[in-house]
Amino acid sequence: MSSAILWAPLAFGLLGLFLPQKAVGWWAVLGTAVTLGLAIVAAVGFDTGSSAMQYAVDEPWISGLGVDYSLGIDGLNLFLILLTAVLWVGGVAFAAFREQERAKSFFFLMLVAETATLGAFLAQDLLLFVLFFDLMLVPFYFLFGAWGHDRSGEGGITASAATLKMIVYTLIGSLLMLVAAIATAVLAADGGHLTFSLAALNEHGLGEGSQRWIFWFFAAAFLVKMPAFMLHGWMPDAYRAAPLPALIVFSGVLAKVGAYGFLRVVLPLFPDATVEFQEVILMIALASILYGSVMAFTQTNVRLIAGYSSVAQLGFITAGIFALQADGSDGAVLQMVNHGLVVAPLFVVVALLLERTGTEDISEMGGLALRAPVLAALFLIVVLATLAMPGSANFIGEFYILNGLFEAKIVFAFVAISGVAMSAYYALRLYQQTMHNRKPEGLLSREIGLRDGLILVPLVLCIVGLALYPQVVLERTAPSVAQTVAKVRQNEPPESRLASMSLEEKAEVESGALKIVP
Amino acid sequence: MNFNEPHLDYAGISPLIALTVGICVVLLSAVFKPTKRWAPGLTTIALAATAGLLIWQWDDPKTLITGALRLDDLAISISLISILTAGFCVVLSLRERATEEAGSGEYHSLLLGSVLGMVLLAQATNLVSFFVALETLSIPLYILCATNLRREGSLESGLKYLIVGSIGSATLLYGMAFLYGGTGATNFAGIADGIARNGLDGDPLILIGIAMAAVGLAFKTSIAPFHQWTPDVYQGAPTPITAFMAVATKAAAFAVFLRFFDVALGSQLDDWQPALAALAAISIVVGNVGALGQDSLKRMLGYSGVAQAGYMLGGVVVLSESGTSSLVFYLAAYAFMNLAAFAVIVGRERETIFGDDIRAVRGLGTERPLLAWPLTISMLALAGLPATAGFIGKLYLIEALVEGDYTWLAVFIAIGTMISLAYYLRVVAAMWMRPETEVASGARPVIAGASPEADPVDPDAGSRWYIVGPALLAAAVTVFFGIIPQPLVEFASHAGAALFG
Amino acid sequence: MEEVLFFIAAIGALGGAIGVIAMRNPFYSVLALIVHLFSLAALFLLLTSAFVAAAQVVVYAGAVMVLYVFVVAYVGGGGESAWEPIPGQRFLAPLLGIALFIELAVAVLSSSLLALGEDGPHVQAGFGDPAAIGRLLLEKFLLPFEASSILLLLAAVGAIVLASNRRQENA
Amino acid sequence: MSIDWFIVLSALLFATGALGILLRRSPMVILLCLELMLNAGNLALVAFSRMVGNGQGQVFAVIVMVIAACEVVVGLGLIVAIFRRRIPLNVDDLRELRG
Amino acid sequence: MSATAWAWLVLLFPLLGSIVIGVGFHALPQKVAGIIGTVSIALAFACGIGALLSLLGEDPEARHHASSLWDYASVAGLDIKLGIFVDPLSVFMVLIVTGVSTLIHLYSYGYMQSDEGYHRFFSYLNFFVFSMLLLVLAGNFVLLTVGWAFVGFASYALISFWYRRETATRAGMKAFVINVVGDIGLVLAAFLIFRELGSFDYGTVFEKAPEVFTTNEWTITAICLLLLVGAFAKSAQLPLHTWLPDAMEGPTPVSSLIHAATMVTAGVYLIARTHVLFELAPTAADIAAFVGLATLLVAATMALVMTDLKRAIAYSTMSQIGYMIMGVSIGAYSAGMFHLMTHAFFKALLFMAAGSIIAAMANDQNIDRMSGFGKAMRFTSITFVCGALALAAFPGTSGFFSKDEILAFAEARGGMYLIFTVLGYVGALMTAIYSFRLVFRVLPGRPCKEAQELIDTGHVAHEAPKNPATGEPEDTDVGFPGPEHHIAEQSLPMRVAMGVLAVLALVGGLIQIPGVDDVVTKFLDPVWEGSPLAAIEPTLGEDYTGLGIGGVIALLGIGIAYVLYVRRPELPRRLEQRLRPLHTLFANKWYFDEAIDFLVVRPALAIGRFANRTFERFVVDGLVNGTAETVRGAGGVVRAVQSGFVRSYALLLIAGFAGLALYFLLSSS
Repeated sequence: MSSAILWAPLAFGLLGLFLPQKAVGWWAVLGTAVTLGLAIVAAVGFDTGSSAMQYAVDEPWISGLGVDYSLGIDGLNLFLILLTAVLWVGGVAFAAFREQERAKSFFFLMLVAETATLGAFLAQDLLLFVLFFDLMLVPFYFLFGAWGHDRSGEGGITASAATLKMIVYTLIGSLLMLVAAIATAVLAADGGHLTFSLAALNEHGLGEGSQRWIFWFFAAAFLVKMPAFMLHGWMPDAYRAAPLPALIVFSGVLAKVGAYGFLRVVLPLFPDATVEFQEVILMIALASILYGSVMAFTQTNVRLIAGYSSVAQLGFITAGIFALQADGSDGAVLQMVNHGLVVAPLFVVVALLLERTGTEDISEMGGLALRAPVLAALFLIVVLATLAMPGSANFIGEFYILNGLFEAKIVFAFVAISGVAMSAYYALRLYQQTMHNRKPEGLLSREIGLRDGLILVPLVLCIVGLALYPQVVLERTAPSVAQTVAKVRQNEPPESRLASMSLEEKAEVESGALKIVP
Repeated sequence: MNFNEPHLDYAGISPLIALTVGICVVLLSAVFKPTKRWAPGLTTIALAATAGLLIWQWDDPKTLITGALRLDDLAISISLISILTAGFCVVLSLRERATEEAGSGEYHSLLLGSVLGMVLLAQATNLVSFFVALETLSIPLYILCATNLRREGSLESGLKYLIVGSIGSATLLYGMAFLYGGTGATNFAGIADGIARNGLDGDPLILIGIAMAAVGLAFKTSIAPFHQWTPDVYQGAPTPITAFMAVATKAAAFAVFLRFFDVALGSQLDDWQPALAALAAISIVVGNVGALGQDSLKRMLGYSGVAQAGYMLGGVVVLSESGTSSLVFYLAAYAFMNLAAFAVIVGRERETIFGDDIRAVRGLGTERPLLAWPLTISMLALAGLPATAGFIGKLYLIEALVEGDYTWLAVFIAIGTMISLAYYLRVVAAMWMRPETEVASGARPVIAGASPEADPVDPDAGSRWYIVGPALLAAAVTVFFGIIPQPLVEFASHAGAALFG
Repeated sequence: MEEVLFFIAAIGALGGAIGVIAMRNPFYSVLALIVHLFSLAALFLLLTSAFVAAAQVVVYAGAVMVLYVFVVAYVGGGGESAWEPIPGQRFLAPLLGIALFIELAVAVLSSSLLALGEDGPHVQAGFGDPAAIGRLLLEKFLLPFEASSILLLLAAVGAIVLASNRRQENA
Repeated sequence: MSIDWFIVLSALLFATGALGILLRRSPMVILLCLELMLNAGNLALVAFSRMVGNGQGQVFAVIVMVIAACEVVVGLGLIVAIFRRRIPLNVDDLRELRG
Repeated sequence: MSATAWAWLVLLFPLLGSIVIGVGFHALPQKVAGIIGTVSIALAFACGIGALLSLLGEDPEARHHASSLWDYASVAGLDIKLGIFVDPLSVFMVLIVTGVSTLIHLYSYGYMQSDEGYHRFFSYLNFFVFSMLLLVLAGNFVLLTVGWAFVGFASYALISFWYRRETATRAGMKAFVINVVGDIGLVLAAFLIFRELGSFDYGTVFEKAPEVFTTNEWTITAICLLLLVGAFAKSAQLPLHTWLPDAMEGPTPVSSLIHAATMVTAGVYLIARTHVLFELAPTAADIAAFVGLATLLVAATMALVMTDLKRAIAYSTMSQIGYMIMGVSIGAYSAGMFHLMTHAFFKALLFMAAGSIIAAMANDQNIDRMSGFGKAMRFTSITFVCGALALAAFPGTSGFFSKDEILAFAEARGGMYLIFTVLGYVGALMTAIYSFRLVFRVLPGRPCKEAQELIDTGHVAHEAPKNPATGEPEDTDVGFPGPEHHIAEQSLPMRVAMGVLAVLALVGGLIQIPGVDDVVTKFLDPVWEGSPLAAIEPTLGEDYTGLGIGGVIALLGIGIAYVLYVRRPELPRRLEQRLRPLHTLFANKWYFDEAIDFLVVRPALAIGRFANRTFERFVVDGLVNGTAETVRGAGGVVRAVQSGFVRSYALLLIAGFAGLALYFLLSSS
């Protein structure tokens, strides 16, 4: 099952190379749809209460180097895989509805990108993870560079320069991560049998000294990918250059791989370092939240508003993970899914706005809602979810995240929450400036078409569905998250664990029913 | 005074014989008019025979000719890489101007001579055979570099290579003399014994000897700061020769590097290890920054070769089985990645007026996808991106480095790779992301390549089988070993086991 | 006696070497090298290496130098201009030369190998004579011997490739 | 005469050869200097051979002579080729390839 | 049917109405949409009655029920259910909300008739009612926050209903952002509650709180203060009130429903709902009371000088809510809720009447330009006066009883709380003055141009609508129909709605006359069970003294207003000049907007500008470009060394060797 999900897009992509240019778009849609179908089947058959790896595949791949072809699905990645599958259908369909230059290559690359991304989520072998993590960039490099927008005329840089910046920047982290991953395995093996299997590495554990530098190498990779504050230099140019169908999936999914990496790799493998550097990472996360928000409300380019808002959102997610509380991480996983689900339609809307107005600058837009009420309504729902309106799943995500943070580091929680207020402002501003206010002369306003509706409406329905029943994600995520967090917490000194316990737990400890194992 | 006829294991030396016979036959074929055209075919046969005979000896280590050579899996694997590269070179040399200039028979026999040197070098276990093999490798190359006699650059490269190369050889020789003096032995094992026997651990005499030997080898493998010939010679030499040189020389030199430093100088590990590691780091930096902004693709690959040599030197530094295996793996992968690139350059250089300038590949993605894909894959692989053999190679190397406690060098590799993206991807971007070149073939504006000695333009060169075929093949293999690396890993691990097992 | 001979030969070798690098005209440089080579041969003899000394005279001073002379005569031996285009070369080169010498000398003189400071062990008669060397060449060093012969062949081919006037031939 | 005298002399010759290469611009003289360096190596080999009392160093020296001859031949061939192309015989003028 | 089932139905109908109208905006005829909207709220009201009856059929002690539909988000120890909590307090609120809403829907049915966004309006309006009911019925703090935020959003949507009017969208944004600040307060309070008590559920929390917390412990104080942030933001208390006057940009029914009758009272409800916590944190409760008091006085001063009809009423709303907040904070829970109810009646009414008048003025809201509407619009005038009387607490009207009950309670509690009574009466005096200021400025006198036109022709020949704030012509694509449909006299549904409210405003207070009957108190009493404060009861004597004083003050205020605005109309101007600084302060709304602008908005924008123009360019990009430049520079060095001179290569080679040799010599033993 895992293998089928992983390779289906690539298989379709390769076959698509032999089809005529016209058909290839629909073929790609079919490919992503099949993948989605498989992912849904996997989700339906998922054993909810278990934290064990399901649909696991484990074959030796490069036995000489200890690398296995090891895949699996558990609570941490189930919904990220679903998200990937969903957004790719959206992105590819969006592209298929429009004329694409060199369509074959375009869709081929899109499908390769899907496989790579799914691979990063599915991999249960550290090296396989690193491999897919790096591989993700390659198709996007081409997509951004060859189909991107040249901004050199408007004070920006060319698409290829932007995409080069992106790839160099993001690979900085990834390559260091490769070194770190190998070091992890080698140190864990300690002269014995070398293996990269996450499960095996989980059991071995590393000395505190080596955890420290390895932690930072991994963190660098993940933080750049997100991107976190100060490491986001690639983001504005890349977002402005990217072709929108690719950006839909890129913004929706790729950033999450970084956050996912923290949960999948860093927390369980480097628990001591995680605890040690918790506050540093939290600082970075907070800075991302604040800086992303501030930037989002000063930008006028829609892509950048969405981009910087992602910086802020990923800051929340990171903060949730590094609260090192079960609820924080639960919230983070939920929020990853949510954010993917909002940012992708956001870019669909951006694309539609661009088609209607010919500009990406909100100061040149306005008043579109009148002739496009449905589009406006859909956009509004997306925007409200973006600002984590209570009642949306995003709210629950943030609520869990902040609650976790609140339990762990109360001061951080107070600062972080100010980001919520700012997000309300920038998200609503985006909506208002485009849909409301005066309509500039000569601006065309047109209702969303049926075909684009077919993309946008299901995505919005996903948002609404999750808003009504976020539990569907949480209950499947929780067992795996609990396991991950427990791994970190067991290395904490007892007193600090006591401080962060809930009331019942405390009572149990006091009564002696629960023992803190140092 | 009686003469003890040395025992000759003819099976063991059969590859050498095949090559020698090949040289003679090819030379002879040049004498007669009707057979003049046979040279490439005969060369290929000689190479194939050699390869076959080498494979026959696989996994059957033996010492040959009174300890002059040792034929083990390390030697065989390296020889095979060299031979493979030479084979590609033969194909790419078809219709090459240089072969006509030099005469096909002479050209190919020199090529075979160089291969002979490499095969010998990979097996050498004696200072004398080491030195002779090294010169047998080098001297034909000096000549081959200069074979495009009409181009000043070609001659220049030949002379530069000769001068700097000879300094390297002289230094190496002097170092060997010191080692011999210190130990009284010329075979590697004897040197190791001598050091121990004479109590010369860390003795300046030996150490200077090591330093000089290291310089000589570093020169051959293009390690900075002994690398400066590399970009110039790569750029000036006929492109098929550059392709051959870039891979095969490096492979053979690394083989002897490994063997010499392991067998003869292994006991001095603590002294030379940090120095070599430092050299590796310097190479990585110099090679990568030097390649930035180079417009000549061959020159760029030259610098990149410096950087790659720095990566590979890591495999020597750790002096371990996995280090050796990873080095061999990387060399094999490097061969395919480089050959794909050079094949494309050969094709474009013949069909455009831009020579090997990056402008020659602009818009290649739409114009000649069958060339663009190999070059793209090659660049991505050289940059170490996943799903290519380059990634696995780096992985293997880094693993060896970490195991050998040289993690900082691994980090250097990572940093170097980051820098390298800038120039590798520049090529990719030129192919796919810029507007197509408006080349009117035949037109000769007064720019690079328009001088009277420029090679004539063949507008279809990029679609000929002997260009597209090797390019596609090399690229396909690069990807194949990126996805299913196990066979190559096993191949390489034999080499490691040969030295350490 | 040995010392005197050594110093005479040494001065000859060194003087020849300095002559090579100091002479303006390549032709004189070649001649200086010949002096150097003969002096070396003398040194080899002092080291009881008769065969090497003989080979030195025959191969080098005989064959190779003749080649040089011919080529110098062919291309003409113009002097070099005194202008140095590479900044710092004039300054750094001697510095490095001296450094090189000092390093090598230090390595030799500070070595703990006692034999270095002695005259060398007593050797049997016939040490270094053609018979001994020939035996070594055909027994222990058969491969290098054979390989160097192929190398000679290749070099000859190379010389032809480079120096033959094929271009005019083709045209 | 102790061996180290010979070795020091050879080191001096080696350094002299190197110096010549660095200073002289005629390719011919540079070739001569290369000979100097190789000969310095030979002297060291022969001296060491005398010191350790085996003939291996001498054999090596003989083979080095052959190799040196090969290098000379090729070098001179190149010089002739360059001369034919009417390029001045000055290594400083051969710098089309750089950067 | 159980009370909870009724409550679920209460929630269901408005939601359904909203969705049906929203989705079917293309298909449904305008009338149908209006009817669906109105009927769904009416049904909700009916279900509210059902819940009431169901509760009344039970023991007073057992009149609280929790019910949940499904686990909303319960993992990792957080147990968040989609649950409601039904008790007399919530049912009381449900009845007020749905009751008043039904009338306002009815009013809107007529008022909005010719507006382009008719469907949208009803969809929003229904959604608002749903949100408000969710807020009221929520069974845990998370759902409370959800309702809280939904209400905020509905308010935003309705304020910026005419979305091409930039003053409206800006006002909407302001309201939304301030409301979000309130939400954040609530969320943080919820976190603290969870941390201390391990649950979000009302039942558990209220039960456990007295066991866990000691009085005035910092945590419980913090919780209450955070709750207050939420309450103040929503109920427009100082200093989070600035959005309310701006919210008047929305259509008048919106002002009437949201910004007078229901939403803004949510803060009052919240304090009443969490009174258990507030009683554990008397400091926080006192702070709340003082803020309420301050708001009531400050807002009253502003209402005294405002020339904008709607804004003046809006400030009066603030002021009245100040009373309620004060009331529930000092323990006068039932009284506070009672005032909430009566206020809903008369304030909704006042807005409706004002809307009618403004329509007649072609959207001009300046009272200086109005006069003589008494003759022109008789029905409107009568209802307006009814509302004003109740607001001024004219003896016998609903406001009279409810306001005085709060003040009497404060008096009964005694001590420091006497301040509230005294200053409360000061406020009452101002209330009477400003409410009748409006009456006397608008209704009597010579009819102004518009009023005259109305008398003459029955309708107003209006010009193209203009934004009263900026004077720019309105974009009529999205709304702003002619005034003829807005005028209450001319539309039956509007008249019905206003009529009912007028009656309620006059007689609504009769259900709770001290010593006669106490319907509200009796019904709500089970909610405050166990509360020592709720047990305090003013004696009948105190009550009647209070009522007496209140009545006198009301009459006095009306008298003063009469003197100022009818007898000697030149006097206000003279007073204004005499008290210039004070007037300037009041007229500029005590400079709250400016202060917020200076303290929050400008720094934020400055930081944004700095981040965008300086930091991003020089630090973030600078880091990248700097690194790139360094690397490229190194490349330049390497290329420069690669000079093409073979002798220089040889030099480097030998230098490299010399270096290496040196290293080896140094490391040799």
